[in-house]
Amino acid sequence: MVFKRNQPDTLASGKLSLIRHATQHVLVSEYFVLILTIVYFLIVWAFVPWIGNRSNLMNILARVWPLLAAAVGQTFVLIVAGIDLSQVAVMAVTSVVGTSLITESVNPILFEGNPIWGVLITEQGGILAGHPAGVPIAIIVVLLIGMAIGLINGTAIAVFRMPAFVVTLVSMMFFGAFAIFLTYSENIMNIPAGYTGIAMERLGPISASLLISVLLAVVAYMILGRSILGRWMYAVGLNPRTARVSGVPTRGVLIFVYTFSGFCAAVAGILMTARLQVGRPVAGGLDTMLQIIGANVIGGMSLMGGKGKVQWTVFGVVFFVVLQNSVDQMNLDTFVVRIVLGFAILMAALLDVARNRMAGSLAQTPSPTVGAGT
Amino acid sequence: MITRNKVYNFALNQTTLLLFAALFVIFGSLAPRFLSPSSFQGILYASSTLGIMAVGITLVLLTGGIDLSLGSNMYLTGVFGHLLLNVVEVPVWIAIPGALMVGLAYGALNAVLVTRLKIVPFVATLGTLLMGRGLGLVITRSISIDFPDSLTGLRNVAFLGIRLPVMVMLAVMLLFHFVLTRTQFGRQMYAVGNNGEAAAKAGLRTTRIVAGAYVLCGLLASLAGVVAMTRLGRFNPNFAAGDELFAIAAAVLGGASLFGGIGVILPGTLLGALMIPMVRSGLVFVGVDIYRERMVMFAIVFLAVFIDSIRKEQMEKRERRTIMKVDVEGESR
Amino acid sequence: MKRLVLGLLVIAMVLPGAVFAGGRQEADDTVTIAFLFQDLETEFWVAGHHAITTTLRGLDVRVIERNAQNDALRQLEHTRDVIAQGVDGIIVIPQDGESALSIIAEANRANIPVGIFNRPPSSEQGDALVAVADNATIARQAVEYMMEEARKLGRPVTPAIMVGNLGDPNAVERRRGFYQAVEQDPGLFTREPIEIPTEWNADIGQANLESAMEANPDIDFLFTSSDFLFPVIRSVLEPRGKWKVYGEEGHVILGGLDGDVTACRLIDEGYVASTGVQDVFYEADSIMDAMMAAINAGVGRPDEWILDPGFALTRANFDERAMDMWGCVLRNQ
Amino acid sequence: MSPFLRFSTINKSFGGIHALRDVSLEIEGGVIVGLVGENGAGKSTLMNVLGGVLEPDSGEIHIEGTSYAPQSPRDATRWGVAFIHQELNLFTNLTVAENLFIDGFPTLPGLPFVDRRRVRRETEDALHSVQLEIAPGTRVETLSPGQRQLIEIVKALRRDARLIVFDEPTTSLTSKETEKLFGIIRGLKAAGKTIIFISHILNDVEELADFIVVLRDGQVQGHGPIGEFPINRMISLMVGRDIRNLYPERSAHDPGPVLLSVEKVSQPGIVRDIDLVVRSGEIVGVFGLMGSGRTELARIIFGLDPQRSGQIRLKDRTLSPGQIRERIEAGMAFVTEERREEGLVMDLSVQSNLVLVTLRSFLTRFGGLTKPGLIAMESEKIVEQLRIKTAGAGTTPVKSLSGGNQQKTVIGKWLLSRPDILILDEPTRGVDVGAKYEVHAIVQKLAENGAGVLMISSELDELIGTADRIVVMSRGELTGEFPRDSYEKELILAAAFRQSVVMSEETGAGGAV
Repeated sequence: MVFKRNQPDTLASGKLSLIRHATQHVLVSEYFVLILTIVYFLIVWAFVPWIGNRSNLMNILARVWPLLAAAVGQTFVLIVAGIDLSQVAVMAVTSVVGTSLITESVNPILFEGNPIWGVLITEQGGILAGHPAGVPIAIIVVLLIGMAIGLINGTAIAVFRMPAFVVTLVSMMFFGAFAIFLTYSENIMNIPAGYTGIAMERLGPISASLLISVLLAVVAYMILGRSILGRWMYAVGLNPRTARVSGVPTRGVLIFVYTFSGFCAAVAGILMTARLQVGRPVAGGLDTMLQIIGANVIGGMSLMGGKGKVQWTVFGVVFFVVLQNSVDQMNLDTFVVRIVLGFAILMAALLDVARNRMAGSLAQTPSPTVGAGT
Repeated sequence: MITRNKVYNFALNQTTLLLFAALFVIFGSLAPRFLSPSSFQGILYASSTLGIMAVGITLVLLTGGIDLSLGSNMYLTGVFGHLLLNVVEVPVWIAIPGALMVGLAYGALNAVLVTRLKIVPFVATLGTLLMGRGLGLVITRSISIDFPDSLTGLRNVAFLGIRLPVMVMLAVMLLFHFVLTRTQFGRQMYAVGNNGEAAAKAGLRTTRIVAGAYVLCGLLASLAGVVAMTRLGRFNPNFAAGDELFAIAAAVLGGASLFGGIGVILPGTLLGALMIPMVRSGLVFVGVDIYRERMVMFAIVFLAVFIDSIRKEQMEKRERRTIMKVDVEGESR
Repeated sequence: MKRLVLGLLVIAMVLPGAVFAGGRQEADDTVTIAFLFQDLETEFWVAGHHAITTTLRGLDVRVIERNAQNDALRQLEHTRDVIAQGVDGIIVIPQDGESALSIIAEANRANIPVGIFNRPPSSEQGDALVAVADNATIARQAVEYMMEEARKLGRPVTPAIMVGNLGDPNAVERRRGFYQAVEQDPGLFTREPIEIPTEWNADIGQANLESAMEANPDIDFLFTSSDFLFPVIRSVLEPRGKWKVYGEEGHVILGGLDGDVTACRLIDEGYVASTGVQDVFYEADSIMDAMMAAINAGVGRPDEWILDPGFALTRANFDERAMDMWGCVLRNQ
Repeated sequence: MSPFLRFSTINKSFGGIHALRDVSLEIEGGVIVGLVGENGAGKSTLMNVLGGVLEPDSGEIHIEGTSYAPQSPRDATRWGVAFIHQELNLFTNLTVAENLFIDGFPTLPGLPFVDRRRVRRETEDALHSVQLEIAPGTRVETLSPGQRQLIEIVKALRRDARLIVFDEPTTSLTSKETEKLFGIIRGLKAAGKTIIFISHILNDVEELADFIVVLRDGQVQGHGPIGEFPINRMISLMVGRDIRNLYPERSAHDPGPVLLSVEKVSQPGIVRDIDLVVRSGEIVGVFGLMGSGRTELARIIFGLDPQRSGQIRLKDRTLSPGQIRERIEAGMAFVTEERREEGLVMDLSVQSNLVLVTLRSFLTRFGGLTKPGLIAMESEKIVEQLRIKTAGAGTTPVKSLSGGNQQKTVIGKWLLSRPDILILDEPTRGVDVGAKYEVHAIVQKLAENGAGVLMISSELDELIGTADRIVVMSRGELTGEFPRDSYEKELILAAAFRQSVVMSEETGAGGAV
C-alpha cells in the first residue's frame, strides 16, 4: 500500500514511509496499549532491575484482579454511553456486609449498639460463622447486594431518564455513608481462611482472584462479542432511537448493564477484602473510582458510547497497574504518580482522536477494523 | 383568574424552588431557630464557594461539555496564593490577581484540549484534574498551607450585614446571569449548546464560544479558591477533592442539562448551589445522629434530582406539538 | 495531524525513560530502612514524619519513603514492594489497626523487623515493635482539663464536639475518648454533647459549626478532634464575639488533639484550654533504638510494645511541658 | 451587462464519485430560477459550493463580475448569499428575536449588553413584513414548520441578502403557508432580489420560476425560460428516461384475507376515529399533506406513540398500545421516515444493521450466543437479493453508503423478519431515481408473496404509480378512500385539502398543489 505523498523518490524516503506506515498500523491496531505497556515495562526494567523479580510481578498481578473486575462492569456502562461512579460505594457496602456475616469473633464493646448488632453479628461473631457453607452464602449475599444497588441506578436512569452522572454520584455518596453507618466505622477482623484464601496465591501467581477475575472478563467478552445482548448494547450506545424502533428492549439493556456493573463492583469488593483480610467500610474512595475510569479510558473506551471492547479494558488496567507499580518502585514521590497518570490519560485520548482520523483514512485499505462491534 | 392549569404550569417550572421551600419549612418546624435570618445568612456563607463553582460549571454544561478539574484548580490557586503571600511575601492585592492567573491558565489549558485537540471534555478535564492536583502536591510536599491574616481578615468585611464571600458569590451570579441573558456571547452559548452544527452554519464562532466557557469556568474556579482561602485560612492536601462533583450536582439541581443548551444562573444555579448546604445545615439544626446525617442528606438530593427529571419529562410532553390543536387555530373546517 | 501524533508518541516513550534516570537508586550495602506512612494531611503527620526521618538520618541509614495516601491496600502493596527490594527494616504509620496486622504478617513471613508507629495494631498477633499512644486516653486527658476549667465557672456548660471523618479510626477513637471524659461528670453539662460532623474537611467543618452555633448559641465548651480545625473555629467564633481569651466575657472553653504549632500558640495566648499530645519524639527515638538493636543483633522478628501515654498540654502545665510538644518545638524554630 | 451570478466549469468529487461535472451557468439578477433534479443529481453539492460549505475541486464563481470563493458560511453571508435550508437552522431553546439576531445583536451604546428594545422593535417589523403575527419572545420550539420557515426567510432578509436560495421549502408547509410563501417570494423578486428555488414538487416550480435549470448526474441537462420547460419535459430531462416506467408494472389481482385492522383508533390532539384495513398482497397508500397526522398514525400502529382508544389487530391478535416487541413478533415491520435517526445505526456495519431486528433467530443452542457464520450468510443473501452496493457487508459502516443503499439496508433489515405487514413512511425520500425503482420493486415482490403493505408518502404520483388503494388523511382524520381504478388527482388532493373542489381554469390538467 503506497502512500501518495509528494516527497522525493529517494531510497531514504522509501524507508521513511515504511516506518511511518508501520507506526500508523501500530497506532491503529487494537493492541497498541498492550504493546505500549510491554515496551514501557522493558524500558523501566533497564533502569530498575528488581521490578522484574518474581515477587514484584506477583504484586503487579495481585493488584490487577480487583481493578479489572470493577473495570469490566464500567466498560459495559460506558458502551451504552452511561457512567457508574457508585462502584466504589458498592465495594465498601459489600466488604462490610460480607465480612460481618462470617467473622469468627468481634470485640463486643466496639460493635454493641451499631445497626448490624444482632442482625448480622452477635457475641459469637457473624451469624454464618462456623456454618459449613458460611463463606459461599456470604459471597452470594454480597453479589445480590451489588446487583441490587446496580438495579436501583439502572431503574432511575432507564425508567425515569435521570442523568447517569448525577444518579451514580449520589448513590456513591449515599451507599458510601451507609457502609460506614453499618458498623459505626469499625473494621471487621478475624475473617475465616475460606474467604481470605481467595486472594492467596497457591501455585505460582495463580489465585482464586485471578480465576474469578479472568472468568468475569471472559464472560463479559462473550456477552459483548458473541451474544445478542452485546449487539444490543452497541446499538443502544450508538443510536437508542433506532434500537427502540428495531425492537431492542432499550430499558431492559440499560437496567441489565447497571446491574452487571454493580455485580462486578461486588466481585471487586470481595477480591479486595480477601487480599486485605479486613472488612473495611471505606474501600478506596474517589481515587479508586478515578483508577477504574482512567483504566477504561487508557484502554481506548470513548465516553460517547458505542465504542469499546473488553480486551481494551484489560490492556488499560494492566497499563495502569504497571505504571503505578513502576513509579512506586522508583521511590518517586507519589504526587508524581498523579501527574504521570493524568498525562497518560491525555495521551491515550489524543491517540484515540488520531486513531479515529487515521482509521477513517485507512478504512479503504483492509487494515484490522477499529471501532464498534463486529 | 388562577386556573388549575396556570398553577400546574407554575409548579412545573419552579419545582426546585418549591422543593427548597418545602425543606425549609420542614427543618423550620423541627428546629424553629433554623428559620432565623442569621441562619439563612449562614447557609449563604457556607455555599459561597460552591455557588461560584456552580456558575462556572453551568457555563460549561450549557455548551454540552463537562469540567472535572475545578477541585484541582482551586487547590493549585491556593498553592500559588501561598507561594505569593508566604514565600515571595507580596501584598494581598497583588497575590489575589496572581493566583487568579493560575486559574485562568488552567481553564485555557482545558479549552485548548477540548476545542483544539478535540479531546472528549470528560477525559480532558480528568487528565488535568490529576495533573493539577499532582503539581500542587509536588510544590507543597503534600503539607497543608496556611494563609496570613492579611488575607483571612477579608472574610469579616461586611456590607449591610452581607459578608464579603457572599457578596462575591451574588455579584458573580448577577454578572453571569446578565452575561448569559443579555449579551451576544451568552445567547450564542445557548445556541451552540442546542445545536452545534446549526450554530456553525449560522456563522457563529463555535470553537471560540466553547473555549470561552472553559476559560471562564477555570477563572471562576480560581475565584472560588480565593474565597475559600479567605474563609478557611488553611488548605490541607486533599482540599476541594471531589468538590467539582458537588458543583455539577448543584448545577443539575438548578435545572441545567448535561446535554447542553438548558440552564439559567438565577434562580436555577443559585437554588441548586444553596440546596446541599441548606440540607446539611438543617440536619445539624435538627441534630440528626452523626452516622445518619450524610445518608439523609444524599437521600434528599436524590429526591430533588428525581423530581427535576419528572418535571423535564412533563415539560417535554406538553411541548410536543399536536396536529388537532393547530386545526382549531387554523382555517375553519 | 499525523506529525503531531507521532511527536506525542515519541514524548510518551522518552518521558518515562528520562524520569526514571533521575530516580535511579544504587543498591549498596548500607542499612536500608523503609518508612511507609499513610499521608501528611495534617501537621501532626508531618511532625511524625519529621521525627522519624531526622532520627533515621542521624544513624546514617538509607531511607526509602512511601506515601500510601490513605489507601490501606496500597500500603500493603508498599510493604510487599519494599520486602521485594530487600530492605533491612520497615517502619510503618499504618492506615488503621487492622491493616497493621496484615503488614506485620507480611514482614514476619519475610523475617524482616517491622516497627508500627502511632496507630496500635488491633491485637497482639505477630511480632512487631509497637510505639504508640492511645488516641482515646489522650483525648480523655485533654477533655478532663477542659472540665476542670468548666467547674471553676460554677455553672453548667453546653458541650459540643467537632467529629472527624467517620471512616478514620483516629477520629472514632478520639470521639470515644471525649465521651469517656464527659460521662464521668454529667452534672457539669446542660445537655447531651452536640455532635458537629466535619469529615476532616475544613469547608464542611466551618459550615456545620456555623449552623450548630446558630442552633445553640450558648455552646461554651467545644472540643475538636484535630487542631487543624482551630483556624475554622476562630473564623466562626470571632464574628460572634466568642473568640475571647480565658477570663474574658464570652470565652468558650476550647480543647483539641494533635498539638500542632497553632495549638501551642493558642494555648500560650490563652484562647485554648488544652490539647492532647503524643510525645512523638519519645516514640520515634524508642522505636528507632529497638529497631537498630534488632537489625544489629540479626533478630528477624523483634516483638515489643512501647506505650506512649501521651499527655495533655494545658494552660496550667504549659510552662513545664511545652517543650515536650512537637508543635511548640517547631514553633520555636 | 455581466450576469448576476456565473458558475464556470465547476467540478467536485467525493472519493471517486463525481458530484459536479463541468457545471457552467449564468443567472440574471432579479429573477426566480427553478433548480430541479433528482436527489443525488448534485443540487445540494452545487448549493454547498455556493454557500462556502464545500470548496470546488476546480472552476470559479462570479457575482456581478467579481470572483467569489467563499471559505465559510460567514463569507457567503457577507457577500449577500442567504440560504433557507430544508432542515432549518433554528435554535429551539431561543426566542424568535434571538434566532433572528443570533450572529449579530445590536448593543446599547458603550455597553456589551444587547439593546433589547431595538431587537424587539426590529423583530416586530420583520415579522410584520411576512404577515407572521407572533410575539418576538415566543420560543421557537412551540412553532409549526411553516412559521419556522418564515423566520428563516426573515433572517435572510435582515442581512439584506441579494441572492436567496430556497432548498425544498414547501415539503413541510400546509397549503395556506405555501400560498403565503409564494407571495413573499414574488415580493422579494419585485424588490430586485435573485432567488434560486429548489424543489421536487414540479407544480410549485412551474408556478413560480422564470427560468429553469435541470441537473442530472452532476451535469446541467438543460436550462432556459419556463416557457420551454413544461413539467413532463422537466421530468424526462431529470430522469433521463421515459416517465412511464418510473414505477414497476402493478399487476392487478384480488387481495387475500385481512391482515391488519385498525378500528376507531384515536389519540387526543393527534388522530381521531381511524378505521383502516390492509389485506394480504395489497399495497395501501396513505396520502396527506404535511401536518395531516399520517406519520403519527403509523407510529401509533407500530406502538411507538401512545394510543388512547380503539383497537389494532394483526391476524386477529389484538396488539396492546406501546408494545413494539409484541408487534415485531406478530409480524409487523416499520421503515421510518427518519432514516438516519430511526432507521440505521450509522457507525455499525451493514451486516450488523441487517441482523439487528432478527438477532434471536441466529442463536446457538446454549445461552444467548450468536452464530457469526450464519449471520454473515443470511446478510450476504439479503445484500445480493436487494443488490446493495457495499465494499464489504461485514466491515464498511453504513454511513459510507449512498442514500439509496442505506434505504435498501433498512428494508433488508425488516425483510429478514419475514413481516406480514410492512409499514413504510416516505420510503424513497433522499433516494436516487434508479434506487427508487428498485425499492418499489422490492415492496411489490413482498406484496406478491402475501404480505400487506401500508405506504405513506407526500408524493401523490408515487402512490398513484404503486398503490392498489389510496386513503387520504387531513388534520388527523381519514377524509377519503380511492380504489385503483378511480384515481383522480384533483379529488384526492381535494380530500387532502378538505376544500370543495374548484376546477380552476388555468391549472387545467395539473391539479393545484
